[in-house]
Amino acid sequence: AEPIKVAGIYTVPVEQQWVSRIHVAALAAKDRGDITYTFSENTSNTDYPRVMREYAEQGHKLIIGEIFGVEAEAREVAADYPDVAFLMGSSFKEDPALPNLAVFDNYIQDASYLSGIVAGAMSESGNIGMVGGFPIPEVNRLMHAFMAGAREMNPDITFQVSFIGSWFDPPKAKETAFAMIENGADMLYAERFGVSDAAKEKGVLAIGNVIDTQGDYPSTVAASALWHFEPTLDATIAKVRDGSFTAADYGVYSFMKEGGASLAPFGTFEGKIPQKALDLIASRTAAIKDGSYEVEINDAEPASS
Amino acid sequence: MDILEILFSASFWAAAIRIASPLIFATLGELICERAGVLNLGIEGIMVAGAFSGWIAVWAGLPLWGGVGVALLTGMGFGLLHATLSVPFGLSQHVVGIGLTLLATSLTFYTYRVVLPEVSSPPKIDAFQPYEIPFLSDLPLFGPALFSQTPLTYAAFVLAGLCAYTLYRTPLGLAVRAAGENPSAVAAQGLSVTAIRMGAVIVGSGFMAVGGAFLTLSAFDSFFFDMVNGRGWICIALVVFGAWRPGKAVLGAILFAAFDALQIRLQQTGIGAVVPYQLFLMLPYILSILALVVMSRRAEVPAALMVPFNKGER
Amino acid sequence: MASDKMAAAPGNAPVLRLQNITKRFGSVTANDDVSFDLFPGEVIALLGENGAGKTTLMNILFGQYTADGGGVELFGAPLPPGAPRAALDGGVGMVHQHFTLADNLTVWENITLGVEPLLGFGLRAGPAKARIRALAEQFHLKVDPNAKVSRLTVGERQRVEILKALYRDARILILDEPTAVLTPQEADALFATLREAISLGLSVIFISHKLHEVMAISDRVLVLRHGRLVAERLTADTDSDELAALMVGADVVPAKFAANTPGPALLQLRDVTTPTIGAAPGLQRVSLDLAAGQITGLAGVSGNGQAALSDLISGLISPQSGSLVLNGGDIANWTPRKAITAGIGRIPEDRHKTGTIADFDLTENAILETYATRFSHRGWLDWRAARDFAKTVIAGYDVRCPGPDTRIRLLSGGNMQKLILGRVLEQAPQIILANQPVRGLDIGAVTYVHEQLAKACARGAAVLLISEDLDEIMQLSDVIHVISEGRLSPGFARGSKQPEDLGAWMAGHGFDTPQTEDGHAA
Amino acid sequence: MRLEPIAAPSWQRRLMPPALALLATFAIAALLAQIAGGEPLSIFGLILTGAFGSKFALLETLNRATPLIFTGLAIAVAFRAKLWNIGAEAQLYAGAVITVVLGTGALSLPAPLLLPLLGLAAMVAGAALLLGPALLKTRLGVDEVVTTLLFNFIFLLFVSYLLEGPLKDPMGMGWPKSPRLSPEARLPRVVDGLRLHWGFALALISAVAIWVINTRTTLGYEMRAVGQNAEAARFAGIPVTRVILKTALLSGGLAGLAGYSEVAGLKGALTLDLSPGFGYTGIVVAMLALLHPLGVVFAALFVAAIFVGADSMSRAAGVPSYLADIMLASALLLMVLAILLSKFRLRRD
Ligand SMILES: Nc1ncnc2c1ncn2[C@@H]1O[C@H](COP(=O)(O)OP(=O)(O)OP(=O)(O)O)[C@@H](O)[C@H]1O
Ligand SMILES: Nc1ncnc2c1ncn2[C@@H]1O[C@H](COP(=O)(O)OP(=O)(O)OP(=O)(O)O)[C@@H](O)[C@H]1O
Ligand SMILES: [Mg+2]
Ligand SMILES: [Mg+2]
Repeated sequence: AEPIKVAGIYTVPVEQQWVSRIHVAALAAKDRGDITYTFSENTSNTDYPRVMREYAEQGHKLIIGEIFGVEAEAREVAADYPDVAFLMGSSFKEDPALPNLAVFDNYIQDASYLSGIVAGAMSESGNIGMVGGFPIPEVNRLMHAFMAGAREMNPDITFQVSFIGSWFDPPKAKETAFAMIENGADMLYAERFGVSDAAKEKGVLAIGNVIDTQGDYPSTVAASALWHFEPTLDATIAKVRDGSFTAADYGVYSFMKEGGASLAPFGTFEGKIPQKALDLIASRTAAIKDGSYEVEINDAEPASS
Repeated sequence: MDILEILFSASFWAAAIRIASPLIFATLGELICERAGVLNLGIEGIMVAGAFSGWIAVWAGLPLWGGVGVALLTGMGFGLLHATLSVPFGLSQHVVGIGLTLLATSLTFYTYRVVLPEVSSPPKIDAFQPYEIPFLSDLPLFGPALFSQTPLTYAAFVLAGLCAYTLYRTPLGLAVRAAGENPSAVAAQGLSVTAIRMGAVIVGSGFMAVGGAFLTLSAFDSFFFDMVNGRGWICIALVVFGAWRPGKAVLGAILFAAFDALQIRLQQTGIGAVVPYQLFLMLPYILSILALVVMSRRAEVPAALMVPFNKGER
Repeated sequence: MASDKMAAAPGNAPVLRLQNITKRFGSVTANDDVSFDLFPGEVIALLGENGAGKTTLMNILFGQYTADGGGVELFGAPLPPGAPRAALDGGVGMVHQHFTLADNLTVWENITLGVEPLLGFGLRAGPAKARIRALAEQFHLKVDPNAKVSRLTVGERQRVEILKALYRDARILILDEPTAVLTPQEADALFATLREAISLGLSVIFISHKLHEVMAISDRVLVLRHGRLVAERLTADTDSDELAALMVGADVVPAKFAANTPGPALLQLRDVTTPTIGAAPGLQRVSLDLAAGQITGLAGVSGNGQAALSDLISGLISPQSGSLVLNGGDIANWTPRKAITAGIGRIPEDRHKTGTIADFDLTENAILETYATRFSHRGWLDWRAARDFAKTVIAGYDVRCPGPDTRIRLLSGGNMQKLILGRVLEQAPQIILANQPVRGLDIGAVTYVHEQLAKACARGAAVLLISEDLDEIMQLSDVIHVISEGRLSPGFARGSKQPEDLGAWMAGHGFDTPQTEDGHAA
Repeated sequence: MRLEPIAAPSWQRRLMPPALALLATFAIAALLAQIAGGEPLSIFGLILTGAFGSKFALLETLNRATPLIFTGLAIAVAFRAKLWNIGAEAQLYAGAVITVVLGTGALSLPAPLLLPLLGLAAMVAGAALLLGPALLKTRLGVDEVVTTLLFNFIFLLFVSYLLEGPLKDPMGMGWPKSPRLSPEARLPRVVDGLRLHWGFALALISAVAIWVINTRTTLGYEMRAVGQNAEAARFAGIPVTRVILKTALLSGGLAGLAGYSEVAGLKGALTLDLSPGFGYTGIVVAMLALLHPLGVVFAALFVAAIFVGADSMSRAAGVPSYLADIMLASALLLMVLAILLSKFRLRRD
């Protein structure tokens, strides 16, 4: 079939972890010949609606992106282009009155929770450092899930939480991580680039988030919670193709049971993770997949404990 | 940890020196420009360009010091552009600076995207590693803080000394300082104000770029967009804070970095739980302003700063 | 002293030869086919009205401008144009009309600037300072090599400028209005230095508007008018009157000053002390009466509190202690605006920096002090009235300019000064502060300014004339005070003191002894 | 070499350099597009259509110019008095914050009353933010370039705190974002369905107002005098400190209006990325306009057109979108050079 014209609009460069997952999925679909794909990165929210309109005017059939900062305006654009499907990262729910705009988010708390189990099991000091960019829901919920997982292994564990006030300042994230290590952390939650580097340099462990960074830090990153955008995108492409695309919350496609999230292979840490943790991970994975266990979704700002 | 404990830990000071290093390079660069009479607002963009070019050069196979050299040259290139527009043509230094920051930043991002079109995570290089200076690094407190840094940090301090020496103890330094104070004094002694000012801007811009490269070659090991994150603007403040003197400017950079390091650590203390994190992030800026207020009376601003010199006009 | 210097005989080879120099700035021809020779040990005085082209000619010789036509030969070899470096290396030293010193450097640093190769290591401070001290000794140029220039007085700066030239072994010394900012004593010291230099074979080109100086120091006088060399005289064969006439192109009649009968004191200073700011001394318990219909002269070496007195009367500073009494009443919250409304007309010392705004046109400059009171209605400016006022001033005070819309930057100093004078006098001020009102002006302009001050006085205004030119003070003033280190001498009636007596007061003598009422030392 | 003013430049002399500058900018863009694998020759048309090609494009250009006119005026006013206000970014946010604080229900007034009130409040907020650095300058001699620059960082962190704390939208799903303005607090749109709003008209009115102030009022005269020569102004009895403070209030107020116009006109709510550097671009605009208030309007339109056009072109031509910023920067640098060369000639000397 004719490939679908798809455009991506991102407010950050495509290297950013979150967006990179969308970008990679889109590139894969493009390589399969399902879609044609073009994108704009680093688009400020001021320009965002204009870029949406432009892509719509150019005849793109599906526009993916993130409208966390421009919810209302983006919806206005969608209303003006009813023939274009919009799949947008959003903290809000779908609106039945706007059938051509569906929402998604990286609901990978399942995987974060599992990675937390690894962290809790492997931290000897019971002190875990967490470095975040901004305390927004997307970050908060994963941190909470991670913390819940870690507490499963060690209820007395303490967490240091810091926000660096930037999405992209690896040297600063690294400095913050250093400070946490000085302060007793032997396990870091690497929400930002830079944290694993500090862990590697100081010989402590780290847990990856959204992407698998073990390749870069083979003896540092013990586990990673991965987000896979492919299920979300593939479902969308199918629905656009058969004309059944409609307002919906595609967030569920990020759930583990949909294949939208997973714990990365342990790789170099195979065999180093305590059996007790592996057992819990196995049972919880199964429970999550069959729906008998649900990881709590908590969007509140996490605090040090 | 309480504040005192933090302040007396070597690792805290080590962090402060580390955070200060890129600022020292760039502040010295800006200081040289301003001493010669040119406000270089291109600093932020030049740092971005330096961070990228140094890193990409190493990624492409050059040794680390080669990367530093490439960054230096890149900075000098942008410096040449700034100097040409602001010195012989005497265009507004505000416009040229802001324009150059925009140009250097966007050109860097563009080049990055053209060179690395489809990466989801930028490649890493083997960055500078800390080098413990024998004996010195064993000193209590100072050893780990001062003498267990990466070679590029040592270079920053050497450069500071070199700048101070050049400015105050060499004929060239005299000429640069005079050019920023009263260019006609320089011209009347048969020297070319244009050449001196342009030279200062070019060399100063080179140092700024090395400051940027510190971020990718020493503080971190790959390049990200927005990595410089306003550090250039801080350096403009540091020059004023340092009253246009290299020694004071270095102290200012360390002080600023210390507040940054402190703010990171304070977030983990008891107050960190109650005080919004933004307040901690503000701390270095607020204290900079307070320090400026205290220092303001005594600073001697180069009299011809931002004043173009044109032989034909009076 | 000049006649024995006829060694400037044609037989000797000239050290410097200017040939057919022409220089145009846009439509203005600043130098028009100027040629002359300078001989070893000779002093040439270059005379001309403001804007006659003297500075331009010297700038061409020094390589700061490039001539449109003609050439310069130095010691028989052609001098490459537009290269100050070549001129310096060829032995030309220039003391510019405006000082060219970097305030943030020390004296020795300023002097050695650019002498050693720029890319060399280290500065040999020791030998440099030793040499400066030796030169200072030899040429009576007392100055501390380690002093920062920002701390120097005007006279000291002038010495540094000359040392700069001597340090480079200059064979030809160009001095562009070197005495314009000097006290008589300083000027005398400068001449002593010059004579020393001449005796060692240096040649000098000397620019000045002060004819008695020209008569005293030069061997030969060249007169420029509108860029052309219009006359050449041996100093021995001419006199001041002829030179003045040559410059202006017509005879000059100096202003006449009749002795006035004083009226009541309009402004009184009672025991006023003001703070010392930096190197500038404040006033020390100064009492002074400015009486109606009388010119009060203030003599003194610059930097002895004149600035403080002038700032005080202008409204820029308030007394620290003591009081200011205006028409019999004390004044509080003293500001420039208050001073203006109180009828004080102020002619500032520095017309470029304080008197005018260079990029404002004449209209805007004319209303600078009165825009708020005379030309505004509820915050709106009445430009038509302002322009008319500017035209009145231009016409009434002989301001030579293309029109009220010209930027004042383009006017010569004399015309700028006339505009300031006009804007002040048009307010019919009862008290006039005239701080160095004729500094740097040519004879024609000087006469004009003096006449205007005399007229104001005649209609009953109280005038305070501050000047470092003792001749001017003695010529104009009904009463003379001397200021030294912030202290004020008693008033001396016209003709009651000789220049030497005043000079002694200026040097600080007489202040410590108790005074009798009439101002004579007991 | 030196620059010599041309007494009466001919119209060719005036127009040639800017035209060449524009051409050179396009040439640079074409070259870069070629390097990135784009089609160099097509970009000219794409930029033009991107900026002006449709009603939508044109209005988008006007839209983007709106905040730039405000910040450009803010900078022009301040720079003319030699008050180096680099903090328009923060002042813009101050205006936006107060608009949101008062416009989300705190004041329930009908639109014709509420809108002017909000605008006034935004001006006060922006002005208040510049007053601090201005006082530090006049009272203590602290360099305002640095203080206003640092204030940008401080105030943005403060906004970030507000958006995560007291000003956070309870319905915002935890995202740092303010509640939406009530409908009465929204500036109406000029054309239904498109984003252009009456903030643009307000910007034009402001430009004319500043022009009138500059040329016709005592304040304008005072501001110019202080900027050109503060010492002479003080001597002449102009209350220099008061004039600087008034200038600061006016400048900050204009920047505050930019925030008001963006929130009340365009966004309807406040986020931390309300402004992609409008405060800094305002400097570019003001300098391109040679600090002339009416020139600011044209400069803002020029900058907006380049940006919108080139941004759109980069998408259509499939080259990295950073090309737009490159074009903007080159256009700025080449244009100021061209403006200079249309008034001066280079002479060997
Ligand atoms: N840089 C310049 N640009 C344009 N015109 C100039 C410049 N310098 C001088 N002129 C012109 O040259 C003429 C001569 O000026 P110059 O400064 O040489 O006069 P001067 O004889 O030194 O006067 P003064 O006695 O006031 O010092 C002036 O009328 C002026 O119009
Ligand atoms: N940049 C310039 N452009 C055009 N003309 C100039 C310029 N600078 C000076 N001039 C001209 O040079 C002449 C002399 O200028 P100058 O500044 O030497 O005046 P002056 O009479 O010496 O004043 P003062 O003695 O107060 O400094 C004036 O007639 C003025 O028109
Ligand atoms: Mg002259
Ligand atoms: Mg003169």
